[in-house]
Amino acid sequence: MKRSKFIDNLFSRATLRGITAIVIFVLIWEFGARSEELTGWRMPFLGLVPAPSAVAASWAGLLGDPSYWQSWYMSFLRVFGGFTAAMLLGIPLGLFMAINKTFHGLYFPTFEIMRPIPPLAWVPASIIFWPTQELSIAFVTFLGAFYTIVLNVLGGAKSINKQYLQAAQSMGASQWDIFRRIVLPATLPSIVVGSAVGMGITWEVVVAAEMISGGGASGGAGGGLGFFIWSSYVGGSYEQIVVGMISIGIAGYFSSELLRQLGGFFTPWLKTR
Amino acid sequence: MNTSTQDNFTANTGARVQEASEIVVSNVSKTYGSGPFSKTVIKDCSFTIESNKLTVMIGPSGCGKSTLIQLIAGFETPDTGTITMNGAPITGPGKDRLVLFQESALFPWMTTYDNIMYGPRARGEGLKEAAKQADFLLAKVGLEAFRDKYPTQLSGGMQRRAELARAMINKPEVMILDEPFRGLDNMSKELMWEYYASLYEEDRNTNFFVTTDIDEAIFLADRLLIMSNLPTSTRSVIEIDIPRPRKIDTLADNQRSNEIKKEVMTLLHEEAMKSFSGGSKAAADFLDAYSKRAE
Amino acid sequence: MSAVMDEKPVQQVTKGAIKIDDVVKIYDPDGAAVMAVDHCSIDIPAGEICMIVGPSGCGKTTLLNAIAGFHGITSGSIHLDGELLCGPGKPQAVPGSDRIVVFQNGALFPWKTNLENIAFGPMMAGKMSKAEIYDKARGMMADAGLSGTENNYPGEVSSGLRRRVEIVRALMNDPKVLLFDEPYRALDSLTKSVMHEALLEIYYRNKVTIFFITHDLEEAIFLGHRLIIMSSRPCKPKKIVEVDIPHPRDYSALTSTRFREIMQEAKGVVNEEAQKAFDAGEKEG
Amino acid sequence: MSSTMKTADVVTNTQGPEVSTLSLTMFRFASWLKSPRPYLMMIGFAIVLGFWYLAVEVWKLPRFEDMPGLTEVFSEWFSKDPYYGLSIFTPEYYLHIGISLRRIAYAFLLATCLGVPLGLFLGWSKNFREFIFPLFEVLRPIPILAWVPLAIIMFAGSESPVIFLTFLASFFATTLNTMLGVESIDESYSRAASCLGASRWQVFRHVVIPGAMPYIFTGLQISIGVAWFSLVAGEMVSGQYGLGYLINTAYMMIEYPKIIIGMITLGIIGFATSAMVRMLGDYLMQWRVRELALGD
Repeated sequence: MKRSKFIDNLFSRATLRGITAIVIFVLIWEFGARSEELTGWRMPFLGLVPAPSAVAASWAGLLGDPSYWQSWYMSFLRVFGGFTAAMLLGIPLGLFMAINKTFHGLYFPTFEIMRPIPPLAWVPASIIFWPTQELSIAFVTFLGAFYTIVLNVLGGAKSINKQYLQAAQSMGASQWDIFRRIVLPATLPSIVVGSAVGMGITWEVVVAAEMISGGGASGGAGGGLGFFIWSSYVGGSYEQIVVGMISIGIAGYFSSELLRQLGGFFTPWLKTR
Repeated sequence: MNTSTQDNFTANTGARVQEASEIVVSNVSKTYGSGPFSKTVIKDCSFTIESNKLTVMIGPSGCGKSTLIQLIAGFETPDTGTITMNGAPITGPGKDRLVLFQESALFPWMTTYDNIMYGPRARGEGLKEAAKQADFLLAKVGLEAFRDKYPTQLSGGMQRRAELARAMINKPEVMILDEPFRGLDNMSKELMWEYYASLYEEDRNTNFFVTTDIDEAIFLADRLLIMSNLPTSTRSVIEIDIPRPRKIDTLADNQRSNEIKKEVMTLLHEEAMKSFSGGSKAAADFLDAYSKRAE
Repeated sequence: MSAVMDEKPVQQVTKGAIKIDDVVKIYDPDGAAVMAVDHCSIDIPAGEICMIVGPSGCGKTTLLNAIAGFHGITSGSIHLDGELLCGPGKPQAVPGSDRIVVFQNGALFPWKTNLENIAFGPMMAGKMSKAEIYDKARGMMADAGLSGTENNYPGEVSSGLRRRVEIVRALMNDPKVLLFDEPYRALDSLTKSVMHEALLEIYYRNKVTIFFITHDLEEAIFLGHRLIIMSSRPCKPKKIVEVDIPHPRDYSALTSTRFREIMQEAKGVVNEEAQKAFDAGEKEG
Repeated sequence: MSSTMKTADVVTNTQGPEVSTLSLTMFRFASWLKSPRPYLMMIGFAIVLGFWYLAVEVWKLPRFEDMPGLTEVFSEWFSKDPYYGLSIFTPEYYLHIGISLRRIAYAFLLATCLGVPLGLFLGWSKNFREFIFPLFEVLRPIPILAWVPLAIIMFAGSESPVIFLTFLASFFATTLNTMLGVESIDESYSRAASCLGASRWQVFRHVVIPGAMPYIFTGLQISIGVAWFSLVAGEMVSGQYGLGYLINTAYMMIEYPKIIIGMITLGIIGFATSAMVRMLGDYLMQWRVRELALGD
């Protein structure tokens, strides 16, 4: 009890310090961005970037713009689609590799050889293969999360304490029951971790794919946040680039937070430590 | 499993009388690995786990006791030799031989109650009876208040008691315990000894208990198997004729228990020394010189 | 191997007397204060093996950490050979190689070989050349039956050997006091008894003051000249038991009549405190 | 690093009964050959490649007909006179590889040189961490690729934005893992060192650095992976030459086999670079290698 209070105290001091650092950072950025108009000397790098105040103003203007929100919606849709597909395929595949040695021996090496190819290198091949651009973006997104999820599930399932399996066996459990009541819940924490990491990668891939492919078939507002940034760049409105970046940051953060909450819900026993 | 046990079980919820169940280990050897890395863990090991007795096996740590448990439980098969239960060879794990593991193997994702109910649910047999029995056992091990808690919320001693309950609900013919009280502090340990002894004294099933603690061994055992260092075989068997029920207080003053302790300690100390020096020449010399000094 | 037959080891040692005087340690002074150590006074003569016995989490380690200088004390004072370690005007002792801790889980650096581990203290002090240090280290390793493991990493040798390496590492610095923080806690009782004999053997040849924390009464009686049984939190000496079993001891001492008598004498107090700690919700950690 | 060098000296002097690394490796290899694993692996490859061949070139399945086929890709890749002008015999192929590698090298080395010390200090000094880490956490959720336009604006030319992006990705991974590494070090190690008379700086050198080493190398493994990830994206969006650029232009010019050649090359080189990082880690952390070898 008392100790957690102690940590609370610490935490508040830490928070204060963190906020101080961020405020200083924003001030330097503001000064750097305006250095040319203020002093005539242009700060390297930062001097070329839009100032935070300008970004905030631009953002305020965008809040009422439906196409900005449409970009959010499209990106979320793609992330959700690719991620769900990766979960649906990756979890069973990882589990199956963990319990079936032959299958593992057959396909794990192939899997390992494909893995170092960065997901974005798949973009052109994917565009050729899939009938619509939307599907090809979804495919690349799926790939990004897929490897991580499979590896985490496989690792989790393989590192299950042997005693759990033996205890279940000696109580007369069937293979199916061991899978359902032991292997699955024991792997859940790794699934949660894998999906959190996978979610991060998914956002990376979606943004890049949106930029590279020019925003999908619908283009414009249907292009998602990645395309929003890219088109802002092409259109020369640099403030909007930063707005886009921050928006993606927020979106990514909320997706991970959502996953964390979900993970906590599915693994209640981990909270009791 | 046979239905007569089931009937026995439902007839009286507490003590039950078991039919004879004896495990015979004869000339068993087991080697792990191959080539330059092979390691013979058990060599030519024979002993009997007698029916309706508490047999305790003691030996230095890392001496292959756990391997013997794996073999008896049927998780692994011996390279040579045979292990039979009531005359029939052991071919795989089964709920007639239930293992309680060293570190608690309670499933962390299940509450105490679900853990206890795991066996019956996994086999899908007599769930109603089992539920009643689970409540009875919960009360018996004093964990009613912790019915819906996860294992991490229980103290070490409570976890061991929950595990005892989880094993007992399966009515095993033979209960195998692999250093179940290791890692508990002295006080909880002694409480667990008394508790476990009283459970055993109630029904006198066949129990096989593995430990590295001499006091624990003497307190619990009907028969004591003393194992040698690697490769492991049976070094000596001692019948412990201290009357039951046993209590910590009475045993502390028991002359007989102290005599046994002296005897066991002499045997084991030698084996522990061997295990400690771990084959290192320098360490063996050191111990040699040391034991000479002590004389 | 020259084994020293010494009936009265304690008298020979001239340095390493610890005087703990009225020490109080309160954690978190501005929040709800927790008293870990309550007006605790212990006098340890030079060369004594002093066993501090008490339930886990009772504050024994706090006392050890105060002597070692890992954290400060709230009031009172600790002297080593008449020299103030911490006390009025000096809230925290400075860690130094005259007081070396042997840790609960062992703290040999896994990234250094056994030899490098043992040479660590003198290397840090930088008073001797590397060659001299390594020579001395090899010699001490040979004395402790560790030759042949010089170039092994700690992770490669058995836990028994590891613990001996750690003690030799401490002795390399010619410390006045060795502070043991339940070092054998994780071992099984058989290995423990062998480790105890090995520790005594090393002690008979390098006599230092030993401040040894444990909750295992058997260990305490077997090793110690004196047991100080502590009360559960806040920690304070509750009963002092002299162990008059003559040194050198070996495992047969464990079954001697005197041993059992002392055991009976101490057990009631220890269990009572353990029960108190248990009731207070101190979980075994 | 001198302590690790010393370690290496001592290791070579090791005598005694324990098994040498070479014979251990030989034994592992021999038992691997005896197991079904290499053969299953071959069959696995054959199935995947066979499917590729059959689907595209024999059965001409729908959606596969546009894809470059197995024989088409490999005959192009190993052709002395490639139809699309790119094979292992053309200097252009190595130019792309070389430029990508150079970018990776710059970015990775820079990220390591900055990230490891920063991570060490973040882990070591609580005050420093409390100020800097939140800033880190605020910037981290922004995907590296979202930095592309900003990087192009901030850095002149086409080369430095790509290197900046690659650096940024590596930098976050390295710094974060190094910091976690320092935090993971058991307090008793630094206490033991200070007991033995080590000064604060000596503790840092002899305990903090080697203690964090396993995490640092985990970080570097991740770092090299994300470096390739963002390099490819960067090269596809901007920049001249490089494997990402190769893939993208091959797509634009409808030279499809080159796409696959680029992808496979990326896979091989990506794998090789992370293997190098792993080997370096094993070399610097002999103690871990030998501990683990004992585990089997």
